[in-house]
Amino acid sequence: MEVNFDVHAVRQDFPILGTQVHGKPLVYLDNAATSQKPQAVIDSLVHFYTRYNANVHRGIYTISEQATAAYEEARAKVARFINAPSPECIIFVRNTTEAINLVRYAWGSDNVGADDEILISEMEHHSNLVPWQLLAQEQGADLRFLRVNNEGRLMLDGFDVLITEKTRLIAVTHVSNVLGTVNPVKGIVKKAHKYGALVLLDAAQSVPHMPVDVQDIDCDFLAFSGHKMMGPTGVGVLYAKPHLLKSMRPFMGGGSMIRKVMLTESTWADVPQKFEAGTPNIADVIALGAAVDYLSELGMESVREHELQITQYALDKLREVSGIKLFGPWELQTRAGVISFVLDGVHPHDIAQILDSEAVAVRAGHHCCQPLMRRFNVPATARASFYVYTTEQEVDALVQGLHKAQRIFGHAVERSL
Amino acid sequence: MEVNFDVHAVRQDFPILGTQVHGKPLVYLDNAATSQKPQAVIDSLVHFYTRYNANVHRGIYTISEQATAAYEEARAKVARFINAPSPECIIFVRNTTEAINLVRYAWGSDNVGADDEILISEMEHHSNLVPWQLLAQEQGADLRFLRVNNEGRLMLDGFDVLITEKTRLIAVTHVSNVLGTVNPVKGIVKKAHKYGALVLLDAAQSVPHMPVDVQDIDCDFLAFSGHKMMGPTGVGVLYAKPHLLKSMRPFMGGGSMIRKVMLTESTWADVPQKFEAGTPNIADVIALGAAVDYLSELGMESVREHELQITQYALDKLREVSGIKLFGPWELQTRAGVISFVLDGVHPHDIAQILDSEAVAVRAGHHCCQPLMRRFNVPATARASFYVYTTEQEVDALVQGLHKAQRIFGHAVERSL
Amino acid sequence: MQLNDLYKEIILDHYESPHNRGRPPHADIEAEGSNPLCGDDVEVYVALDGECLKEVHFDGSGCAISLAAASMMTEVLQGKSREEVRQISDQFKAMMHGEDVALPEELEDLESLKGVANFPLRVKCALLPWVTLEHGLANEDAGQRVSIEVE
Amino acid sequence: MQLNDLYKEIILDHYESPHNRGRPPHADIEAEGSNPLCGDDVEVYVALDGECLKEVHFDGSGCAISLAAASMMTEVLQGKSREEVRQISDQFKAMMHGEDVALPEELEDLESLKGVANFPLRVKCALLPWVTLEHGLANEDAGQRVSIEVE
Ligand SMILES: Cc1ncc(COP(=O)(O)O)c(C=O)c1O
Ligand SMILES: Cc1ncc(COP(=O)(O)O)c(C=O)c1O
Repeated sequence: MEVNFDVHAVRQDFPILGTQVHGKPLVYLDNAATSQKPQAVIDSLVHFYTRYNANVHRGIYTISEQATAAYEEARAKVARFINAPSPECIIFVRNTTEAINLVRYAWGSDNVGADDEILISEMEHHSNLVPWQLLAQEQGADLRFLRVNNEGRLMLDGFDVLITEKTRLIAVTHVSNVLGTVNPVKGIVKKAHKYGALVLLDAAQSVPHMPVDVQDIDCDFLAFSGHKMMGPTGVGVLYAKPHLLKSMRPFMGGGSMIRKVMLTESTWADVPQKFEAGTPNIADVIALGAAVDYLSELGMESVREHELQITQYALDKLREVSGIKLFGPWELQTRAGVISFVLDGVHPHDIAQILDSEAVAVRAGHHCCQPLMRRFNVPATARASFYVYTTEQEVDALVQGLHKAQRIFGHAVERSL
Repeated sequence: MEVNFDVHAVRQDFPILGTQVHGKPLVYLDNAATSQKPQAVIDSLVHFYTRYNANVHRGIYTISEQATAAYEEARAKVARFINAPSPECIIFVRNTTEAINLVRYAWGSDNVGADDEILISEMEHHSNLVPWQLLAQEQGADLRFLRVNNEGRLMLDGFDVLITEKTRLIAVTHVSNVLGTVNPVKGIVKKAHKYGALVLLDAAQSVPHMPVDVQDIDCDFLAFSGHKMMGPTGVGVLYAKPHLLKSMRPFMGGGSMIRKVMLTESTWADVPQKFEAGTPNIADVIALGAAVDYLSELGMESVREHELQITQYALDKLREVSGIKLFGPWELQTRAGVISFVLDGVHPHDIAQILDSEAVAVRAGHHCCQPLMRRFNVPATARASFYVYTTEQEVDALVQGLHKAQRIFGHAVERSL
Repeated sequence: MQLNDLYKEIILDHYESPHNRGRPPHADIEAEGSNPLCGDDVEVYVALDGECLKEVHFDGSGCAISLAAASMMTEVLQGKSREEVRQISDQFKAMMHGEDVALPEELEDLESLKGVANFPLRVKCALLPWVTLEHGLANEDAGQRVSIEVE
Repeated sequence: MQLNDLYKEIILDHYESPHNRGRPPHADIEAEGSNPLCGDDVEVYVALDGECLKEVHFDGSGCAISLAAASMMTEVLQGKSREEVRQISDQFKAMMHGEDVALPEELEDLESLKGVANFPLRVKCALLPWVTLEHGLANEDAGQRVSIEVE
C-alpha cells in the first residue's frame, strides 16, 4: 500500500493546524476524542447558513427543497462510505452514544428478556457499556464479558463458553479507543449469527480511520460519530439492517417520525424518518457529507496506511523513552493510531499538563474506559492519537515533551536523594 | 412599548436575507419552522472550528479548556436568558422534541403509573403529543385533552373537570405554532400545582419571540429549540427544576454522564452532565450562546413589540384578500407572529408553490398538528410566520403573491363557467 | 422554476371541472388513499367487466395536482384492460420520476403532468390516485374498501 | 501558562517525599475520597485528642497536585482544633477559587498551591484531600470508614 496524499498538503486544508498555543505551533494528538475539520467542512456550514438555511421535509419552497435534497444526499454519501445497501439504513443521531442508546430503547426493550444474555467486552467505552447495564437491569437480563489479555486483545478462546442460545446481542468495539486494538469483528459476527445473536459494532474509532464495509462485516448495527471523522460536532450515525429498522419500535416521538396522528394514537413514517423525530441537525449532517467527500477523496486505504506508518514511527520513538510503559498490541497490522502509555514517577495528568506547555495536546485519564483501567491496574493513562495530518515532527514534539516532564519530575527525584 | 432596533439595520446582520430566489429577493416567512442566523452565530461556528475545536471536559490542554469554558458559558447564558435559577437546570439536547422525550423517559416512566392521567391540549405539536401517547400506552395511563374553541383558544372552563388528583403532568404549548395563540400558562401552572400535577411547557414558539421567565411562570419543565431562535440546527434545551433533575433516572447511558463505572453497574455524574451522554454538540451550543447574546442585545421586549406590529399589519392586509379565512385569536395582545390561513378554491400547497415563484417562503400543510387540523376541519393551511427582520414590504409581497394565486386559479374558474 | 410547467391550463381545467368525480352507485373495487403529511385524500371506485375496468370514478380533496391527476386518470382508464392499466401506470410513474416517456396520443392529457417531475415535492401528489388504484386492484379479493397511506 | 506556577519545587518535593503518608496503626476517623473521572484516590486518617486533630495521615494515588496537597494538608493540620481546621479549609478553598487570601506564616506551604487556581481542571485535584477530610469529620459518628466521590 501507498499513501496517495501528501501530509503537508493535507495540513493546509485544516486552518486550526496553523494556529499557535503559548506561542508554539499546535500539535494536536487527541484525535480519538475528536478530529479537526477541513476548510471544506467549515465552508459547508457557512454556505448552508448564508444560502439555503431552511427546515427540511415538506417545505414547498426553493430553499427548503435545496436543504432537503442536500440533507438526503448526505445520507446517501454516508451510506456509500460504509457500503450500506441503501440510504434508508442510515439514521442520523447526535453521536455514537445516542446511536447505541437508540438500539437499547427501540430494539433492546422488545428483544432482550429476562434471563437473556448480552455479551460485551472489558474494553468497551462507557457508551457501549452503560446502556447495556441499564437494559440488563431493566429486563432482568445477564451481562457477560469477553476478557482482555495482557497485550490488549480480546480473549476469544472464551467466546464459545460465553455465547449461548440465550445470547441476544454481542456489542463490541471495532477498535479500542485506549489500546488501539483492531478486533476481528468479521469472525465475531459469523459466530454470533450461528447462535442467532445480533452484533452491534461500536465503530467510533474505525469508520474515521480505515475502510469499513458493513455488508462484508455483516454486522447488524453499527454506530459512529461524525465529529471524529472531520465532521462537525452534533451528528452521529446508526446503521442497521433494513429489516431490523422496520421491526423496531420508535425511539423518540414527535414531528417527522409520524404518518397519521390521532388524538390518542399514531402510525409511523417509514424508516429512516421513523427514527428522526423533530428538526434534525440539518447543517451538520450536510457538513458531515462534506467530510465524507473529503475522506473519500483522500481514500480510506491511504488514510489507514498513513496512520500505520505514523503509528510505527511513534511506537519506535516512544519505546526509547526510559520508564515508559506502552499498552496495546505489539503487531502493527492489528492496531490503530492510538497509543496509551504511562511514565514512571509522572502521573498522566502531569504529563498532559507539561505537554500542553509545549502546545502538545494529548488526553490523560480513563478515556471513558474505567473497567479497562482496572483490568490493567492503572488509575489513568496518557494517550496520543493520530490522524491524516499527523507528522513525524509532531511525534518528535511529543517525545521531547515527555523528556521535559521527566526533567521536571526527575529534578525532584534527584534533589530528594 | 417601543422597538429599540431598526429592522433594516438588523437585516444587514443576516447574510441570507440579501440573497435571491428565482431572481427575486428572498422573502422568508417560515420562521416558525426555523429562523435565519445572524453573522455573529455563523462567525461563532467558524471561530470554534478554526481556533479551539476540541472535545470538552477533562482535556488537560489549552484548547480543550477553552472549549469547555465556552460550552459552559453558553449554558450560563441560556440560563440567564430564561431566568433559570442556575446553569445546572439547563440540559442541552438536539431539539424541543428530544427535550420532551427526555422527560417522557427519565421522569415519566417513574412518575406516571396505571390509571394516572396526563393532560395535554388539542393544539399540541406532534412533539408534545406523540411522546405522551407512547407513555400513556406503556404505563396504562390516561391521556386527556383541553379543547380549543373556534377562535383558537384553549377552553379553560373545562379545566376543572379535566384535572383531577390523578393528573401527574400537564404538557401544553406556550404559543401555538399554527394559531399563534399565546396560552395563559401562569394560570395553568397555578391550578396544576394545586392538584399536585407538574407542568411541562413547550416553549418552542415562545422563547425565541418574547421574554420568558421560568421562575415567574413557575413551570416544572420547559423545552425549546435553538434553531428557531437564530441558533444553529442541532441544539435544543430542556429546563427543569433542580430537584426534579436530581431525582430523575438517566436518559441515555455513556461517556460523561457517569461517575464510577464497574462492569455491571455505575453511578451517575451530577446534573446537568447526568443527562448529557457522549460528546455534546459543542460548536452549536457555543453558537447558541452567540444567538442568545444577539437576541439579548436587541432586547426581548423589543422583539416582541416588533412582532406585534408586523402581525397587526399583516392581519389588516390579509383580511382584505377576498375569500381568505384566517385562524387564531382576534385580539392582538394574546397572539404571536404566526398566521395560518386558507384561500377559497386554492389548496394550501398550491398557494405555497405559487408564492415560491415570487420568492416568498411560507409553509403549507398540517404543521405537525394533525389533530388541530381535524378540529378546524381543514386538511391543511398555509402559514406565514415572522421574526425580527420581517418588514411590511415582505408582508406586501405575500399579499401580492396571494393575488397571483387567485389570478392563476381564478382564470380557470372563469373559463369553466 | 417555470410555474407554467406545473399549472398548465389543462390541469387547472381538470381541477376546476373534474371528470368522473363522485361516488358511483355501484363499484366492484373501492380504495382510499391518503397522504397524511399533505392532508390529501383520494377515493377511487372501479366497476369491472371481466378483465376490463368498465368505469373509474374518484372523489376526495387535495391540491390542484392530485385532483387533476385523479380526474385524468379516471378518464384515460375507462374501458382499459388490467394489463393496459398496468402499462399506463408504469409509464406514468416513469414520467413522474423524470424519465423521457413517449405516451400514445390517447394519453396526451397525462403528458400535461410531465412538468410535475421538476417539482419533487409535488410528485407524490400526482401519484396519489395511481397508487390508490393499484392498491385497490391488488386487494380486489378483500371484498371491501381498502385504504393506503403514502408519504 | 506558567508551568512554574504549578510545579513549584516545594510541590514536587512533597510529591516525591510526602509527609505523613501511609496508614497509621490507629485512627479515629478514616475517610476515602476518589475522583473517578481522574482516577485519583486519597485516604485520610485522623487520630483525635478531644477537640483537636492529634495526628493526620494520608495514603493513596494521584497526580503531583493531589498528592502534594494531601501531604501539605496533613502537615499544617497536625494538632489543630476542629474550628481551626474549618477556617484553614475555607481559606484554602477560597484560594483555589482564585480569591486573594492572606495565609498566616505557618501555612505558607499551602500558599505554594496558589498557582493551581490558574488551572481550572487541576483545582479539584488540590481539593480532593480537603474534601475527603471534611467528609470524614462530618461523618465522625459513622464509626467506620466513609467514602466520597467528587468530580
Ligand atoms: C410548538 C412547537 N413544538 C415543538 C416543535 C418541535 O421543534 P423541533 O422540531 O425543533 O424539535 C415545534 C417546531 O416545529 C413547535 O412549533
Ligand atoms: C470506542 C468509542 N465508543 C464510543 C465513543 C463515544 O462517542 P461520542 O462521545 O461521540 O458519543 C467513543 C469516543 O469517545 C469511542 O472512542
